[in-house]
Amino acid sequence: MNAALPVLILLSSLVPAGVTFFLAQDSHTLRNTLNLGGAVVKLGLIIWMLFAVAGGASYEASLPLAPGLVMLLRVDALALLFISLSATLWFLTTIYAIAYFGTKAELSRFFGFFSLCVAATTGLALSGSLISFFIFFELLTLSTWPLVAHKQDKPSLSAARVYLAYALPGSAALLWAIIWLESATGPVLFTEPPDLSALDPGALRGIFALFIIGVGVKAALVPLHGWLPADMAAPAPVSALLHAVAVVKAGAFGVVRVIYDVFGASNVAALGVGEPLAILASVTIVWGSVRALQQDEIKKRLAFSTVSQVSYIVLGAALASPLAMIGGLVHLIHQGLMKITMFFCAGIYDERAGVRKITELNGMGARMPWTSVCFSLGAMGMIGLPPLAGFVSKFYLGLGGLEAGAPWVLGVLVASTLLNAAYFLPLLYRLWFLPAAEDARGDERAPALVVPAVVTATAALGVGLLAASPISPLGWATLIVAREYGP
Amino acid sequence: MSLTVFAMTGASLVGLGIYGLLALPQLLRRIISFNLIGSGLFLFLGAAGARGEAVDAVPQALIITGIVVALAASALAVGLVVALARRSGLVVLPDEANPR
Amino acid sequence: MSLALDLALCGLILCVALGAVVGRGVFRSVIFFITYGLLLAIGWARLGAKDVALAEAAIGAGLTGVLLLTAHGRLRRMSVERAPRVGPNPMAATTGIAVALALGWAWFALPAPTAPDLAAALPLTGMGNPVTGVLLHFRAWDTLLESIVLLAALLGVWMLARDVDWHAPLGLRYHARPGGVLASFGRLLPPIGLSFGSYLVWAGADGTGGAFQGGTVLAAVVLVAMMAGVLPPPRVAQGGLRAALVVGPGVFLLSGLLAVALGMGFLTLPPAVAKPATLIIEVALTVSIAVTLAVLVIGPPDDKEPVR
Amino acid sequence: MTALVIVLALPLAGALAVIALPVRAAVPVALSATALTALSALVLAASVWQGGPVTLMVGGWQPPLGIALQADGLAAALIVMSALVVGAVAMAAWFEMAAARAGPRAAFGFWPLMLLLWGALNAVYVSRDLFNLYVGLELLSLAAVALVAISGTAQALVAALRYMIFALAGSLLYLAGVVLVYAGHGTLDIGLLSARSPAPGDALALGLMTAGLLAKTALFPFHVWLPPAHASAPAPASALLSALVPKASFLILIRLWFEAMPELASTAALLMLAGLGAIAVIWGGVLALVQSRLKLIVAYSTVAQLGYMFLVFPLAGGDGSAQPWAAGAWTGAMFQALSHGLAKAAMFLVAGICIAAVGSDRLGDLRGLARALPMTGFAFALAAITLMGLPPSGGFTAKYLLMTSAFAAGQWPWALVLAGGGLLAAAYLYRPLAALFTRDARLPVHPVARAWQGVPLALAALAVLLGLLSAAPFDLLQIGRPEPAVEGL
Repeated sequence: MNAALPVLILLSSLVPAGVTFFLAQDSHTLRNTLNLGGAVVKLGLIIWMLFAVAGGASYEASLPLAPGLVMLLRVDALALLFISLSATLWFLTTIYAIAYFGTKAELSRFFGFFSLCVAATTGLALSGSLISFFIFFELLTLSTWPLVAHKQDKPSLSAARVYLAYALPGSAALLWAIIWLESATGPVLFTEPPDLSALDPGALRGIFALFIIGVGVKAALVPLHGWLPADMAAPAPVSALLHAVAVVKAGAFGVVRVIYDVFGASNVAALGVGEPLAILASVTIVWGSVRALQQDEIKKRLAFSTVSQVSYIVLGAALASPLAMIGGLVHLIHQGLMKITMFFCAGIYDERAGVRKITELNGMGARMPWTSVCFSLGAMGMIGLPPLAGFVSKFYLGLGGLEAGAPWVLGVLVASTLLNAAYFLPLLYRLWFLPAAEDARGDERAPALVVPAVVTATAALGVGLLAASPISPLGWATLIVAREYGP
Repeated sequence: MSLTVFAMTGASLVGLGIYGLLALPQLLRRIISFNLIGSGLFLFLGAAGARGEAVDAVPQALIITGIVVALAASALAVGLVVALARRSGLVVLPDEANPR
Repeated sequence: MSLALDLALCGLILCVALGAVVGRGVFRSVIFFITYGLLLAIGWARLGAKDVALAEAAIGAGLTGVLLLTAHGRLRRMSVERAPRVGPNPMAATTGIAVALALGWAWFALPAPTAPDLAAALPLTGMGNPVTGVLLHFRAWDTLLESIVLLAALLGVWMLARDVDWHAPLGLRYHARPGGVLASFGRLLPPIGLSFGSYLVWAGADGTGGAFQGGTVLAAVVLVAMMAGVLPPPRVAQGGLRAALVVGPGVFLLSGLLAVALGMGFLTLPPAVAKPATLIIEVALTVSIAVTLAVLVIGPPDDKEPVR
Repeated sequence: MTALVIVLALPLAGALAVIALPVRAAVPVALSATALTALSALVLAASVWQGGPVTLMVGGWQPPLGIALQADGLAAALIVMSALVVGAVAMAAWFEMAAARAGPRAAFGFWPLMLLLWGALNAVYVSRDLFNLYVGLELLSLAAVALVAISGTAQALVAALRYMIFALAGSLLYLAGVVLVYAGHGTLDIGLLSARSPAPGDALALGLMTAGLLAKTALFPFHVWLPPAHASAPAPASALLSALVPKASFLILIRLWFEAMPELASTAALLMLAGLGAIAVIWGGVLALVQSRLKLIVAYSTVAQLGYMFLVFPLAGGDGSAQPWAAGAWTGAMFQALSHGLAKAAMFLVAGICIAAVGSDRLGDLRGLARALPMTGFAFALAAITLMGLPPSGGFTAKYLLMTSAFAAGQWPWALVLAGGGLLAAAYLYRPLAALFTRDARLPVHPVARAWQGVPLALAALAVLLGLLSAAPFDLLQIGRPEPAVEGL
């Protein structure tokens, strides 16, 4: 059983993916049942596992492919944190997507790849070795492509091409780093830090840089972020799940793994590569915000906001102090909840009111109150208003910066908060305080679209309010840091 | 000593054939050059096989096989040349192999 | 004396070969090549390799020559572009000379000759002629594949037919004048050729000859008969033709498989039945080789030469 | 042993039967011969897996008098891969080479030529005799040239002739080496040769044979014949030519450099072979990038993909053979041969379906085809993943093993070639992929049977599966591997 559970969790999205591909376009009921069923099963398995892990159980499954090439699934607290998030959001996004697409074309292909993406994210989270991390990382790259290109029109295809043009060289860098490292240390498992003494510091810095380039593409670190805004040509559910959660978080998650489980925080400090990465993350935070300010399409603004916010996680990991780490990890959850809420809402505005530009949001608060409240909660959370989720993250990051002896981080956080406010508050102002245009339309008679947004918005509020509770993401992140990286 | 003469003839035939193969554009002449290379090699092998006190029969068998194989290849090559000439009037290959 | 003779022969061979390569005109080149083949056959006889001499004369010079001559004739009747005249090619010359020198050097660097011990094993095959023994016993797999190579070449040649001609008789129509030289020759030759060819197969077991040489002679007979109009050229779809093409390799292969079925091993012929079994295989092979070579030379089904 | 005999004899017997029997019997006979041979190939692999290499002395004669055949792990793996490819090609050809579609001539010729090609491949895979390998190669080349010419266009004839010239030149160079070997040692058996007392002419012989085999394997700079030849043949024929034929001559190179004459493998020669391979990877990729026809893109990709296999020489050959990374490098190259075979055959069969659907393989005409033929589009994408070397495919396993060995051996430039080649492959395969997946179809699409569409999909899935389940093939390839002294890294 201990080997079967991680495999079952993986299969709960892999099997629906495989079957969905072969379903006829018009077998909606079967397809929806499969995908929702898979999501529910996955959630159930994860909850079971949460209790078991709390009770001290450990899970591991491996499939040797060739010498050195071992697929290893292993559950640790960090993996659980990530799969819990992705499983919950997969379930919600599936409901949302079913409503969003209705009876549009090529749905079997869409849901097939969608589930495949989730399977890849799950596998990536559960990976216990570098090489299986890479395999799922690549699977994620590949299964995302058809989703971005889903509409098959020129903008979608060019967005998909841009995505690959960033992602594939990134994976080449990642593979290069992995093989360079493993050629000296042997296969790297996350449980036992590899012995790095065989490599000289110069080589290690090179390997670290390649790792960061490899995962940094997905985490949209400046200057490797160009694909993310371009990919906004994708349908709303894709932007919601992939561009707020799965893909970018896979990158951020990779950064955490590389720093803590491959190199180890002390080696990162000794090599002096943590600080440059923190600076890069800070630049990304500020630059993403500045660019967000210049966008007049809602989704593009959200995309640049994502670029900025994901680097909070990278910043937390790079500072390598416990509190910063807690801030970064908790932001993995918090940002996911807040950003998916906002993407859900952006999709609803587009679908139900035809609103894509910021200027068209005028007066939408009255017409679409539920959506607009959720959107506003997400935005305020991003800005970091207490007691919302974003505040908790920023608070811990700030403390972590001080703890790590990098007070300049506070400056970055303040600047970012100001910029966040500058690019989100005008939206809220338009929503609630400006009159609607004459010909504005829009309604919310689509509960399957609105409910997921309400749920995530409530969750974003809840994780902030209940941050002190031990089962909150914050409590969890504290546990992870205490258990795995503590003394 | 006679064997050496035959072996050197064989080697020279190979060289001659290679020259023809590389230098002559006309396809039938290239096929002839192929046959010169082949028979030159066989002559060399035959001479080598006759060095021992008893003549080695294995090279002779190999050579007979080789001659038959060479004929098969020549027949197909000649067929291709004729078919190409009939279809496009060419008796040499066009310059670079890059069909549009 | 014999050295002088060999020197003269080899000199002649080289001159003729040179003529085939650098001589003016394709026709002359082909004629030089045929002469070359005949001289080479003499060379083989001088080396004591009578079977090879026969094969070279029949196949190397004879059939290849007919093949090239026919092709040249057809190319001349079509209005093809003439090949560009080329001057001497230093690069090609350097390569050729380098390879020739390397082979020449290798000759003098050869270690003392070693050869597999045929004498001990030959009696087990029932063959008196070691070459036949090697071809049909020790290296039977080579020989089987080789007979199939011929078939592959024939299929390739047939694939060169135009789709409209596919059901036409093989080859171009030859119109021999009734009562003309070719026609009488066509009637006269077959009986003689048939006997000679069959003799070669029979003699191959213990003396000079064998399935390939005999088959080639028979192929020549068939060719002449067809050119003379005595034998109508077959069509691809003709069952008899196709059966004749595969009977040789077929019998050979099946005998090999039969041995496996009897628990002996692939292509094994036990000494007790080696001689008769070999003879059956050889006869079948001869039929296939004769027919395959003949239709290989006359070419794919072709209704008439197009005028360009 | 019986399985080995059937694998060798049945394709040939099938070809003979197809020629002898009336036309209407051709397809059933060919398909049943294919099925039975494929089954025997699996049985053979199983017995190699269990009992080690299977050896057969033809006619009961031992070398140097007779010819020894041996199916080691590598041969068995190639035999199984070929059986899968030929099986798939036969299924596709059932639709594609039907007389109504391809004309009576091609419909007649394809089946025996396919079977002869297959018989020749199997014969080459297991032969331990240098001259027997020559005869096998000739059979292979003649059948291959005939398959190129089968489509009958002037373009195909030019391609076939150019192929013929390279193939014949290659054969003669190889033959020259064989002649020197026999003249020097009185034997042609690979096993006996490995124990020979060295002669001064050996290096020349090895050089000549290698040059000839390189021409047949289409390694840069001998690659010019390959793309037009493979692009002019009918798609099922192209699949055979591209996926299988170059592997035969490559295998002989492996036999020569790793088994018959390993002591002659000087560092300079090994580096040169790999260097040519590296150039092939890059140059083939660049040329594939500028083609506008699907079949030409796929054919140039073969030039590039074959290049990877040559990286095995400096990583596992010569002095490297005793190093711990040799097993990985050697197996990686063989994985490349296997996965490229499956994926490339799938791609050419996809091209065949495209041509059947819209009558052209120009990228512009393929636009939007994936909408009408989703399985075909998916098959191409899966095959592309293998060729790009992305996980979890056989191509990835190959690349991983080779890259790991390159680093372990301190020869990281080869890793650069592997990584760069993968990106190039992504670039040149993206263009057809994007064309297939656009929305605006340009041409009316003729319906294509789903069973036909399923064939390349199955092949491409096998190429991916080879990566997911690479442990078993990895172990199979170790059986009879030269110098299996040290295992893995």
